[in-house]
Amino acid sequence: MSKTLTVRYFAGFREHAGLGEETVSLNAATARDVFDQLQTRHGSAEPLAHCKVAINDEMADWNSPVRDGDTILLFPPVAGG
Amino acid sequence: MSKTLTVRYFAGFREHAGLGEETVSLNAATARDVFDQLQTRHGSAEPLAHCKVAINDEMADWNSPVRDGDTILLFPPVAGG
Amino acid sequence: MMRITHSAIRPEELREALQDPAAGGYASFEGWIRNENDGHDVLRLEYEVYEPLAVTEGEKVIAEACAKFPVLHAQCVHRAGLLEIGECAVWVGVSSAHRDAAFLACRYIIDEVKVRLPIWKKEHYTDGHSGWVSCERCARHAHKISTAPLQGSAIAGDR
Amino acid sequence: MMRITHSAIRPEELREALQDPAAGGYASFEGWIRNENDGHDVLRLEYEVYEPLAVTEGEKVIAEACAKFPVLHAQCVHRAGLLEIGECAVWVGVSSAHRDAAFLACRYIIDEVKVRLPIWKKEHYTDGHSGWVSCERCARHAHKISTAPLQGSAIAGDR
Repeated sequence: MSKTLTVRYFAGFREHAGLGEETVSLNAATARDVFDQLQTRHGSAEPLAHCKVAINDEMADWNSPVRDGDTILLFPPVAGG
Repeated sequence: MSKTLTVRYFAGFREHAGLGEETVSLNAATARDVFDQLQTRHGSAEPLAHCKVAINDEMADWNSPVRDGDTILLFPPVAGG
Repeated sequence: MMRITHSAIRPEELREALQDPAAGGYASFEGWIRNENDGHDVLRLEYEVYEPLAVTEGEKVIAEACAKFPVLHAQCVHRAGLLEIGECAVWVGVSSAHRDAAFLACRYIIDEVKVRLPIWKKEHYTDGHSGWVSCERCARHAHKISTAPLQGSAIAGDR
Repeated sequence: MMRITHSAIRPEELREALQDPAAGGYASFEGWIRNENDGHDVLRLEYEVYEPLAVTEGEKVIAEACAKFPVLHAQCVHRAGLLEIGECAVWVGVSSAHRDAAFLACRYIIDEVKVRLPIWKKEHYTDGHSGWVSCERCARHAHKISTAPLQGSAIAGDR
């Protein structure tokens, strides 16, 4: 059941985790599972509702399924402009 | 009762009247009277509601009183921009 | 500040005057001469401006915009004379702390300038004819200004 | 066209690309770095941009604006890297036959760009502190986009 995923962190997430990218093995069915498990691991508190996720360079939904080998991009609250 | 007024015409009004300015003697109490009488004289058909008037370089109302010696500016429908 | 000019409008220079360390948003509008109006092919345009009142009425419009919306700086420049297709006939620029005020004030100023200033445009068509623009249906963007004289009779171009 | 740049945005050059003989209106917006945010004195700003998705998501926003409003040309450029007070962080330009479409499309694009593109800003304050901007109250300008993922969770800067 465990999937090997590449996870990339941006902006505040990167600074909080202390790294920009890591490879993890997780029992995760959806992007939401990845977020929840890594948030616990890194002790972050940003509400999921304020964040975004992309899978393999496509904007995704928190309910999007993750597959073995996927690259998950975790975006903290954006602030362009 | 007759007042001596300087009347200035702009854009289409000037072209229609064939002159940019004239001095007239009119029995006119308000700007509306001036407009009506000069429209008849010059055979113009522009509805008053689409036009504007200024008296002595101040935007005025069609009900504004006119006084002997005033300069009346008759503006056809504007189209800036 | 409202200004009438007889030479080309240079937005990049006008924009400088609106800069402010407290400004987070800058909205601008330009009216360009286009090659068609109401189904007629337009060759060029001629703007007649009664400058004394165009300036005072334009200043009033800008003051109204500054009173309605929290803007830092607002300016408008309108061309007079003969203009070719593609030229800039009018420029409005507004800077403010937040973008909402800049957008709303910019829109307010151009809408009012078009229906209140003593400015007329004569279109010269490719078929040799010409005509003063004064279409009734164009007053639809006029705002209600309680202090403005003749508000009900405002008529203007439709760009 | 959506573009990310690491050097100064030059609106006067970008504007050229939107010119069109059929265009009667041109609306533009610029986001400038201001010296204050939420009561903090800001010294400079740092933009982090994930370029591959910022470009594709920006292109989607522009395509949506072109589908909603009758525009001729629409573009957006966003800065990345370190910016000083007064610098232009984002530029949006839209040309159209009539001004209504230009204003509405310009506003739509900047509103969406701020809440949907993977761009983050870190404020450096005069007191030596710094922080990533991510305020909840700023989502108020987000539009409802039926096709956009995560529309309910959009959060962005408040300029």
